[in-house]
Amino acid sequence: MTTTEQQVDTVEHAAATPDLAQPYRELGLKDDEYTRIREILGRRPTDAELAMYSVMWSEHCSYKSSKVHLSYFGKTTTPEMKQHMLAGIGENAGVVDIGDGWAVTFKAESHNHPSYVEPYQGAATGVGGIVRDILAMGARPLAVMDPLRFGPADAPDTRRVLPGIVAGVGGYGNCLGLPNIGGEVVFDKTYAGNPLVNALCVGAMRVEDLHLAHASGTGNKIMLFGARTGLDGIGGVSVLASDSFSGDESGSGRKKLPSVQVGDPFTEKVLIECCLELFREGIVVGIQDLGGAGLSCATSELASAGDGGMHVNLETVPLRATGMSPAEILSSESQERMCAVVEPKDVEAFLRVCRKWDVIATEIGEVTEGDRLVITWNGQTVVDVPPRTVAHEGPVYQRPIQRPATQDALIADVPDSLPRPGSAEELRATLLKLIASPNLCSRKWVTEQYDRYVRGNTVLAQPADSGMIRIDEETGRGVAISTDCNGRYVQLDPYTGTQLALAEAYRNVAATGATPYAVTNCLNFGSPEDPGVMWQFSEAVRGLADGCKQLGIPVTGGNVSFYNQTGSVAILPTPVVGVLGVIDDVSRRTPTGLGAEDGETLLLLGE
Amino acid sequence: MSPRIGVITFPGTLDDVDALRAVRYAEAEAVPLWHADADLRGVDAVVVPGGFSYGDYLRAGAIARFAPVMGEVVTAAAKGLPVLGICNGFQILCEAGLLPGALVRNAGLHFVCRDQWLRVENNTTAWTSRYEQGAEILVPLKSGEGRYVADKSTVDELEGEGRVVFRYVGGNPNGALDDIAGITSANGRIVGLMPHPEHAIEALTGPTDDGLGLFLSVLDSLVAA
Amino acid sequence: MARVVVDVMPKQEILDPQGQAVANALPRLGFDGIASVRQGKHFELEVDDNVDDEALAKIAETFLANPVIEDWTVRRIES
Amino acid sequence: MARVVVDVMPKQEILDPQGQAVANALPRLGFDGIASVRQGKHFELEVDDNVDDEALAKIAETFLANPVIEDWTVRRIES
Ligand SMILES: Nc1ncnc2c1ncn2[C@@H]1O[C@H](COP(=O)(O)OP(=O)(O)O)[C@@H](O)[C@H]1O
Repeated sequence: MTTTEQQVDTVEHAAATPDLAQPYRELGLKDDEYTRIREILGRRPTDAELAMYSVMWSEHCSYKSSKVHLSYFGKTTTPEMKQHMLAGIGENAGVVDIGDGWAVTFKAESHNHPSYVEPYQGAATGVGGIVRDILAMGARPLAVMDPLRFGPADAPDTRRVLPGIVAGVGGYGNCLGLPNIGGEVVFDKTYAGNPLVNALCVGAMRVEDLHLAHASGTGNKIMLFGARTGLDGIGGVSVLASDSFSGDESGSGRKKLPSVQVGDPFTEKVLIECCLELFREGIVVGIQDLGGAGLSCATSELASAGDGGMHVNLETVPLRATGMSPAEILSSESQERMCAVVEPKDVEAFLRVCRKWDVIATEIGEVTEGDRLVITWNGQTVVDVPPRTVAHEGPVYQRPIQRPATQDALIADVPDSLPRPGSAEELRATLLKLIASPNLCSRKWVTEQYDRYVRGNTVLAQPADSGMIRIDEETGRGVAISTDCNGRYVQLDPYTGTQLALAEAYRNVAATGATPYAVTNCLNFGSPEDPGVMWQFSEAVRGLADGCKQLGIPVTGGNVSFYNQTGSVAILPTPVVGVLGVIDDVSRRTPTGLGAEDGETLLLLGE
Repeated sequence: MSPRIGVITFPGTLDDVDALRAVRYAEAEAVPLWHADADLRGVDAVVVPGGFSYGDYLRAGAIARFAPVMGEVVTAAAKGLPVLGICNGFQILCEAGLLPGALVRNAGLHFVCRDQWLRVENNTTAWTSRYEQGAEILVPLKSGEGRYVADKSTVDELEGEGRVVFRYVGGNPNGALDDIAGITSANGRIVGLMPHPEHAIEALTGPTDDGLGLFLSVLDSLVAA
Repeated sequence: MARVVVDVMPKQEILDPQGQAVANALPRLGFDGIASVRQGKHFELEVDDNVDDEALAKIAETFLANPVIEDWTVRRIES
Repeated sequence: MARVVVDVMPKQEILDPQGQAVANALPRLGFDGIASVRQGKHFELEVDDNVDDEALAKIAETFLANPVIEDWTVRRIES
């Protein structure tokens, strides 16, 4: 059965039926959050509005538990640290000016939970998502990296998860034509049942081509382009259909949908080339990627960042499934889609470029006067909201923080009591055991599955302390990136441990001959509702920010992933830190490793 | 005027930028060709580069071989136009029937990216004259469907006529029959290989500059013609 | 010995980029009238006569197919 | 509209490492009695009624299968 017109929950209907019970809890909203939505709207939300608010106010999209802490990055960033920064926290990705007229943008993102549910597709779409973030800035994506964490190497679930994740990272990245220039593979028992898949992408553009997405200019068109919209990743929202229309079979049937998205790297590759041509031809005002919260996110963020309102005709969205409701269309997480704002005079040219690349493109709405985001469905209004309340003014929590009572015992448990090798034989055995251990052995099994050569600009990749790519073929200017984190150090002392992660990434970049310029992060932690985890988190953020200030380089962006736990056991706190450095001539890089030339002298620096 | 070498871009082609660069490093004029145009723009030779044309979804190269530009390549190749297929390009040439056999999933079932030693088994083709017969070169290999297969009579014919151009040495990375990494057409003008010479044109970004020889060789053959 | 065929297909609601690529290519190749294509895997197994349907169902579900994103069918072929 | 199934299998003489990997894994997973496994592709097409068998045979031979390495079958499914 399909959603017929009279079944659609319109704004009018919502105003007339204030007491209708809504499944907001099933959608993850708390009582007071739901109350606030009613206050904002002056009525109950429609199904479609409820779907939008619930996904945009989720931890993942709203940063409601982390916001108060992350603001410390801003407070500790001095004007001097910002000297190379063209865009920072709050944009899709941070951007730095690296010289010779080049701007480089980089960011990391997590795709942990989806990769546990379906390792291949979860990891693949993780790469796809971060690449679209970089693309949305107007940059050509140039390389990827993948910090990974798994349970013990011999645990049965690791055998299920690891090969799939590695194949997914490779399958997607290789097919996109992005060299993989580094990453991490770390095993620890706390990641069993909760692997971490963090993906980093770096891209470059000419400084003057930086595009920040916003919907401005009344009458400008909103174009949706890329893949069709299907029922991907809609798990939660399906309760709307079933609960409010209990007779609707398709509704209850869909409740069981797995929230798994399947990636199509070919479509994304074509989308990249299409977007870059659109930027080059100057026919877009701005582009926004469709990430976790799909159209809900793209429309509200575009409208919220612009100076007008927006009207979207939802029935124009090209669909892959039949009978999708407005709420489902708004919440769909179908991959490989982008939204653009285009001046009316450029729409024809826009469609022409999309046709050249065989990319489906549809005008779905326009920028309007006023300040409302209005979404209609076959002429009926299903959403009428102030976009900022969806995208930027979500709830903010000051979660309780408590240093765990177990912390002192953890710190007191020093390694002094562990047996030590007493003889040369034992020392030899220990060394062999060490270098054969999963956390230290060769990563070749992983890295061999990744193309590190494509595009012909990879100067350093595995095995190397940091990856390095050439940005400018004329001048040889390039960038180096390293990601690091030792979760065991962070667990012992989150403040210092995070600084150690920063210091390691910083050293790795410096050791190649590049000058560190900027920092990104991917903060993977347990549940924010656990005061001990929140303590780890706040300490880690403080440590990173203070460390950055001391080193004089800014945090330009990042990502927070909470609720990484199996049962009540949280993962090791894992604030992965990425440092980007600039080198004016990549031919002068220092490769990793000894023995490239005879007679090298080995020096130890520091204490 | 320097010779003009075309490089085809299909949707999903990835190594076109590298092939164009390799052509420039060899000091020829690099000419981008577009899959949808039935037009070779008067080039003197064509490179079909690597990547995942059309996502390689059905079979590697299966969809690309029907592109309008490929019709032109087939016609021109019949008249002796030098054609080089690298990786996905090799797969496309096989699917198009310009080279015999097929490339299938690696025996190890994984994508493999590594620096691979190759032996030059035939230095009389349009693309290998700069190499010494039997020379060993180190170039990147990166493919998931790189295992060369053909029926026995085809392989016998290739071996008998010296049409195996490159052979893997130091280990067969994908289970290819007879360690075959690259082959040529009967007239030696068309060459296809799985490894990537265009990624080995300078020591800075590749393991060696051993791959440049293919691009220099074809220039010799064009000047000689 | 019996012959068994297991067909594994992407679930209806799950994106099938492979089938889509084929479907999009067909008209360009001059083949019209194909409304949709979906692509999956086809396994042919030779099994001992004492392997029962339950075992086959289990093999299909736990190993040949990925139930998160795929449907499957098991058929015995007389031969 | 008619439903058509095309199955494409690696030729007998061509090594099928995917099928072999499945066959090798089964005993490890506790499934015995599977003598051999071969893995190929399964296509499901929805075709207009005016698409005849000849057209279908051509699609399979020239496009869905590569005759150098694969065999194929075309079946119409009543529905
Ligand atoms: N998941 C991965 N993806 C890509 N490269 C990786 C991955 N894991 C490790 N590497 C690379 O392999 C090399 C060795 O890794 P590792 O032993 O972790 O190095 P280190 O301890 O020096 O950081 C490095 O170049 C690293 O970037």
